[in-house]
Order: sequence, then structure tokens, then C-alpha cells
Amino acid sequence: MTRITVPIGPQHPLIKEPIAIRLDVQGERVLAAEIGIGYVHRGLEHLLQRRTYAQGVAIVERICGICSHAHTTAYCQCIEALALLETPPRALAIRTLLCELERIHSHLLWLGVLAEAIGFNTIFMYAWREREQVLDIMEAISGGRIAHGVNVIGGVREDVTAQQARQALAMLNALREQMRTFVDLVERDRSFLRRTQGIGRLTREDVRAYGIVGPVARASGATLDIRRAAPYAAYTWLHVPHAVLVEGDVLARARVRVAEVQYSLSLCEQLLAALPEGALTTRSPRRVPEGEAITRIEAPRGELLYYVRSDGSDKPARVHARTPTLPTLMALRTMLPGLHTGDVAAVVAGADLCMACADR
Amino acid sequence: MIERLLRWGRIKSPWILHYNSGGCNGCDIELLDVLTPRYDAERLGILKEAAPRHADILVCTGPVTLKSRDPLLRIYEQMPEPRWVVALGACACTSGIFTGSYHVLGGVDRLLPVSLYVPGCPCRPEAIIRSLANLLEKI
Amino acid sequence: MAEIVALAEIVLFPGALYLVTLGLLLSWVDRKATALLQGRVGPPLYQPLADLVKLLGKEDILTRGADANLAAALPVLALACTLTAGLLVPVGNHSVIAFHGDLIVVLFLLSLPTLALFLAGLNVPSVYNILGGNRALLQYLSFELPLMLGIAAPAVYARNWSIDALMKLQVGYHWFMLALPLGFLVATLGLIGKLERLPLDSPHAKAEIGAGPLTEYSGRKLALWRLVTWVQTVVGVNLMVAVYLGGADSAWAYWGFGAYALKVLMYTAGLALVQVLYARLRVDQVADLSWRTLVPLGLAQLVLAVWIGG
Amino acid sequence: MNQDEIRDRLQSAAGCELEMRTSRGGDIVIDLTPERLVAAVAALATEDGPAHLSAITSFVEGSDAILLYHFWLGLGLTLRVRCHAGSSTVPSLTPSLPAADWYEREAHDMLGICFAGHPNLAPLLLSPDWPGPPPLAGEEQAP
Repeated sequence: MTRITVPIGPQHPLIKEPIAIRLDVQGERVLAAEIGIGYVHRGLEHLLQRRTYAQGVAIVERICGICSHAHTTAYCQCIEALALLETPPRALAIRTLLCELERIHSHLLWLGVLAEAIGFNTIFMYAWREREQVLDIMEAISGGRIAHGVNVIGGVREDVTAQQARQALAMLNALREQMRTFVDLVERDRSFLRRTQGIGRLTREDVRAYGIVGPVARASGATLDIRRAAPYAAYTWLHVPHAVLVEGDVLARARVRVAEVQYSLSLCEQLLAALPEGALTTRSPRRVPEGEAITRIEAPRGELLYYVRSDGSDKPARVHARTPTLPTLMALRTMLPGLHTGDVAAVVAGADLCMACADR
Repeated sequence: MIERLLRWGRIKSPWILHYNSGGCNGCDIELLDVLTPRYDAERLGILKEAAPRHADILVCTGPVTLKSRDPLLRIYEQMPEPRWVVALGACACTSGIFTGSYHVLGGVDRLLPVSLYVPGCPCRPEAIIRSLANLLEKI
Repeated sequence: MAEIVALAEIVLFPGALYLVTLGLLLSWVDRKATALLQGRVGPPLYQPLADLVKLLGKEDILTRGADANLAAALPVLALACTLTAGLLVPVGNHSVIAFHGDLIVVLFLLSLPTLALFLAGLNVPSVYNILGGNRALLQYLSFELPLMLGIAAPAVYARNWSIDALMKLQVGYHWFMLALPLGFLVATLGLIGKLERLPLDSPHAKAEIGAGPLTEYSGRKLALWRLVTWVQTVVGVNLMVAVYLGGADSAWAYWGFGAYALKVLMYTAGLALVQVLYARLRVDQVADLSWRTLVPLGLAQLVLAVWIGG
Repeated sequence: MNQDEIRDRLQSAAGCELEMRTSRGGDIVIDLTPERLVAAVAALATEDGPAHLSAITSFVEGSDAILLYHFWLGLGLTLRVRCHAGSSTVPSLTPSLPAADWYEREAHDMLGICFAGHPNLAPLLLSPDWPGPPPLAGEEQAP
């Protein structure tokens, strides 16, 4: 049969952000895949060197719209470690609360995108409708649905009043109720299982070889979860359960993420129930003492590493962010060959690619 | 008479095509939010189309980076007349916060004739629907 | 005078104009039901008409390397076939032409547009078109037989191949759906496969190959192809209602047309419900579903119909 | 894997005394020369797979290019490799550790460091028609 090259080019209904996937297809079987990224590369690391630390927080927030709070948390923590600042517990708790809320909203968003990729538009509509409530909570707390602007170096800018906390708890309970439809979907819905079970399998060796992180790795048996391995912010006094499965197919990833949403719900409730009292921020100096610092946090898609190097001035000498989507993209090249063309959509959407993160 | 009928058709059935030429996907997810139950753009007849040939409005998010300049132009050329371009979000209008980066060309209006600028970083779903409605009145 | 009435019938009432408007209405019912089931508001009543008018007014680009006349002729041919099939299928209790064996002619006329779609897909040298065309052909081969088996079951059961006669036999609630439920199921799935509706819409799966065979078409041609799909839906639904649900059985004499309209609407809403409940099947799962389950079931139903018929 | 075990493995691979520092983020920083890099990374591998390479950071200090290999072995470890002005080539880790593939391509994009033995050093993030020198290379590069 003839071999044709199917481009899932920069513009394609399957992918929300530009990525160039070239598939060598024979009949309905994928033989080889080539992935090109960089369409969303805005040279942010270069830009950050020309902005002061405080301005950097606004730029870092625009690296990725879905996990903006994760990026600012990592960046601020890195500079707080560099400048040896002591962040007050209430700021840590609010920062962690928003991290977990963002994880819920990111996973629900992903569930909708995967459902739309395999043709299940109803679940896309339901998942994104439930997600609106999480966005409402975040908007009530920080004023912004997507770019919250809550983190500043040394703490947090917005406070969570008792009334907001009560509202949030009510919405989270309602969300826990609505999660039952997605748990049923991932456990028992035959048409969903038929399109995701045993597809795009990733072995444990691949996970170790490519250094894959986050829910994609935890669906293949890896146990790396920075919230447990190196607790930061308020995770030191929270017990973070984690879901680890072994099958490693798209269904296992869906199950891991749905379980993580439920764990995040309980974490949010714990945080909201006992928000420690105290100040919101500490004074942060304009000039950060010379040196370098590395921090890792658990973004919705996995381990997010930030490296900040300062030369004593008020602008960072070098900022490097390694986002969790990069290893998943590398592994995609091994997952795609051998697939049926119909499954490419499920695997690419199942890997929860965030190109804005990958390209920076 | 035919002209009025065509104009009515174009106003009542604007099919959009979305392309992210370098943005942080904040505006993209807000644009997709517009199709979901709470905002539901289908009541205005707005559908998100798969192929440039079927679309009337090209909704661009994000500043134009060097690497996504050619794909953007190619998509615009594939779209049949009459077509409009909407720049969604501050960085699509004027390359916003990413101004001065070596890999960013600038706003979308550097390349394409933009008929509507939607401010906001990211812009809210209500703002997107309101501005699309404004564009439809201008047709 | 008779010619004018006949011409009016063909062009106006149960003919072309009526079928197109019913197509627009059923397309609206489908989209509105899907939207309501998904918790959305859904499009206004005039939406399909607006889509059609807008598409007719758009520029008609044709990709280089595509055969212009073929690309222009195919949608017209497909529309002609579907409209002719529409004339044979009764609307209410009256169809323009009725003769013994018109059931088979309708099935034949209904299958031609899919072939035209396949050719339209292969006509344009772009990748998505060719992939979409191949999948349309695979779906055609998989779902023509179940539809025919499903429709043939009542005809064999009642030993009669004329749609009008079949309708007359179902007067007073003993619909064929109750007598042959399996046939009804096979025919419905066959119809869903033929109309490429969501659970079986791999030929134009939005997430995989864009708009499938129609990716490179725009303007008037795309409008005609959309019209073909709508009118095909109307003819398919009318056929199913007439053959399985008794059409406008005159049990209620005066209210026949109302009963027919209600059945059509309920059936379309049922198709929308199926569209909402299931994820898309992969191309090989589509063929698997048809050959491994539908065709055997259809044959079994046929044998059953022969045995208990008469 | 705790600190001492890492020190023993690295010293046995490197064959000389290694000085350990702890950076403010809590990571252990060890200086290495480019030649000893591949051996050191190989030594860190455990039975169920190679070490978890988190990232490769690259920046310019004076006229030298510095590469930081960040690992996660239960605790953070960073291997610091300095390659002098003229010979900015470093042995590539990709043959032994596929995870390093794109990080090295990105370092090549940003600083122009050539990784000897890398399967394909095509530009990863920069557009193919990127005219100028690597953007982060010199001190006073593109504004």
C-alpha cells in the first residue's frame, strides 16, 4: 500500500496550540512520527533577563495560561530561597490552595479536550461546565479567572475572607457531587473504554528513559510526586495521597487524573477549613543577593523546575524553566508509531500537551 | 434584495476558525469556553470549524512568532472571501507583554488586516461574545 | 391542467421545496436536541437556513489539481438522487409516485450520494480529502447492507414491496417496529452509519481528519453537500417512519398528518440522543460493528420475518 | 539514595576527590569536567533505569559556557560542567540517556554549545530561518 505523510500541522482541530506532527501512514497504521515544536516560543527566558524580579512575576504568569499559578509559585519560591526570605504560613496556605484549584481546573479541562478528541462532545460540555465553578472560586479569591496575579515575591497579594471560604467550600461540595459522572465515565462507560483502553501504552522503562513526570508517568507506575517527595509551601503539613496505576494507557491516565481531582478537592477543603492566621507577605528586597537557586514544584502536568541565578542587581542574570510537557513530547515519538490512525487523536490528546509550557 | 439576504446569512451564521500563533493559551481556553454551556456561542450561530475553507472569521490568539508566521499566512490565504480576522487578547493586538522578544514579530495586524481587536489578558468569554457581536453588526 | 398539478407536486409540496425545508427543520431539531441534552441553549430556528444562505454567498475556491467539472457535477448529482428518493417516500399518507417495488428504488437512490461523496473526496489531491474519501467508502460498504436488511425485513414479513401498502398494513398500532424490533434496531444503526452521524462519523471526524472529504470545498459546493446531507436525513427518517412506525396510519383518520409529523420529530430526537450518548467509533471498529453484529442480526431478522410472516 | 551514596558512586566513576556544595535551593552541586560527565551519569543509574534527569540549564559566565545537569534521585543533584571559550563541545548524553535529547538541542539553540554524538542537533525552538547568533550566547545580545 502507498505510504503517505499525514500532517497534523500547526493548525488542526485536534490540538489547541500549534505543534507540527508528521505521521508516516500506511493504510490506517502509523509507521513513524516526527514532532516539531517552537511555534509558541516567545523567548521568555531572554525577556526575563531584561526585567526586574517583580516584573518577572507578571511575565512568568504568561508562560502558560492553564498552569499560570504553578509558574508564579515556582518563580517566587525560587527567589524567596535565593533572598533567604521567610514566607508567612497564611501566604503558603493560600498559595497552595490556588495550586490545587488550578490542578482541578487543568484536569477537568484536559478531560474535556480528550473527550472531544474521541468524539464524545457531551463530556467536553459537562467537564467544562463543572470547571466553571472552579474558575468562579479562583475569580472570587484573586479577581482573575485564568491569570490570577496572586503570587508576589515574599507571599501573596490576595486574602481569602471567611465568606469567600464558605462559598468556596459550598462550590467544592457541589463539584464533588458532579465528579460522580466522570468517575462513572472513566470506570464503566463502554464507549469511552473502547476508545482509550490499551491505547498509547507507555512502559515503565520508557518513563525512566525519557524522565517523564506527572500523571502520564504515574499512570505507568512511576511514583514521583514532588508534593510528597520534596514538600513545598503548605504541603509540609498536608497529607497528599497519590494515585499510581500500572497499565500506562490513555485510560490509566484518565483514571489517575480523575483520582487526582478528587484528592485535590479534599486538600482544598482541608486548607479552607484551617487557614492559618498571620501576615500575607514579607518585605522583599529590590536587589537579590548573588547566587543561584533551584526549586521544583508539582504543576498539574508534573515536575516543574525553576533555576534562577542572580548577580546582585535587581534583574535576574539567568532564569531557566523546565516544564513537564517536554519529556512527554519526547516520549510521544515512541508512543505514536504502531498506532491506528483513529487512535492518534486519543493519544495526542491523552498526553495533555501544553505547548505554551513546552516552547516558553 | 439578494445582497440583504446574503448579509443576513453572514450575520446569523459566523463560523470561526481558531489559530494560536504564539500565545500563552489563556485566550484559547477562554475562546473554547465560549462554546461551553454557560456562554454557549451556538445560540448566535457561532460554530468552531475544522477547515480554513469552511470558516468566515479567523480568530488569532497570541503575538506572531517567527516560526508561526508562514502557517498563519497560509491559513489566511486558504479562507474564502468574505473573511474577517479577529485579534484576541492583548498580545494578539500589540504583542502585549512579549514586546521586545527576539522571536516575536509583533501583533497580528503586522501580517493580516485585522477587523476587530479584543483587549484583555486573557480576555473574558463575555468580552469575546460581545466583540464578535460588534463585528457582526459591522458586516 | 394535470401536468401543472403533477409539476407542482414534484417541485412544491411533497417534492423538492418541501424536502429542503423539512431538511432545514430536521437539522434544527437535531442541533437543538443535542444542545439541550448537553445543557446548552442551542441555535435559533432559522440557523440552518442562515448557514445555507451564507455558504451560497461565499467565494468558491477549488484547489489546484482538482477536476473542476467533476467537483461541480458531483454535489448536483447527489442532490438529484436524494430528491428523487424523496419523491418516492410518502409524506403523511401521500407520496408523489407509488408503485410496487419502490422500496428497492429508494434504497438504491439513497446509496448513490455516498459514492458521489467518495469521488468528491478523491477528486482533490489533499491528504485529508483522500483519507476522508477512503473512510467514506469503507463506511458505505459496511452500512449499506444493514440498512437494506433492516428495511427489507418488514417487506418480507408483509410479502409486499410497496411502501404505501406497507403503511396501510400497519393501521391501528400494530407497527412493524413492535413485530420486528431487531429489524428496527439494525435499520436505525444502518441509517446512522449511512448519514455519518456522530457515533459512526469517522469519515469526517473533526479531531482526526478535519472535515474529511469536504475539507477543500467551500462556497456553493459546500452548501450543496450540506443540503444533500440534510435531505438524506429527511428521506431516511421518512422511510423509517413509514416502514416501521406506520407513517400516517389513518387510525385517527383526520389527524393522520399530525401523527406522521410527531413520529418524524420523535425519531430525529432519538437520533440526536444516540449522537449525544456515545463516543466516536474508530474506523476498524465501525467495520467490526457492522459485519460482526449488524449483518448477522439483520439476516436472523430476515429469516424470522419469513418464518412468522405471511 | 542519600548524599553519601551519591558521593561514593560519583567518586568511583570520576576517580578523584569531588567537592560537594549545597545550593540555596537545597540541591547538591558538584563540579565536573566534560570528560567525566558521561561516566558520572552512567554511575548514577539504578537497577530500574537511568537517573531521572530533570533539566539542563545553560548560561554564559564571562567567556565560558556553564552547563548544569539537574537530577532528582530522592534529593536534588546538580552536575556543573564548565566548557572553556574556544572548545564549546560537550559529550552528548542522549545515546545513554534519551531524556537529554531535547534539553541538549535547546542548549544548542540558546547558546550554540555543540554536543558531540547527539543524533540530530536541529533547532528545537528557534525558527529555521533564525538569522543571528544564539540569542542567549553573549552578554550583549539582541536587545
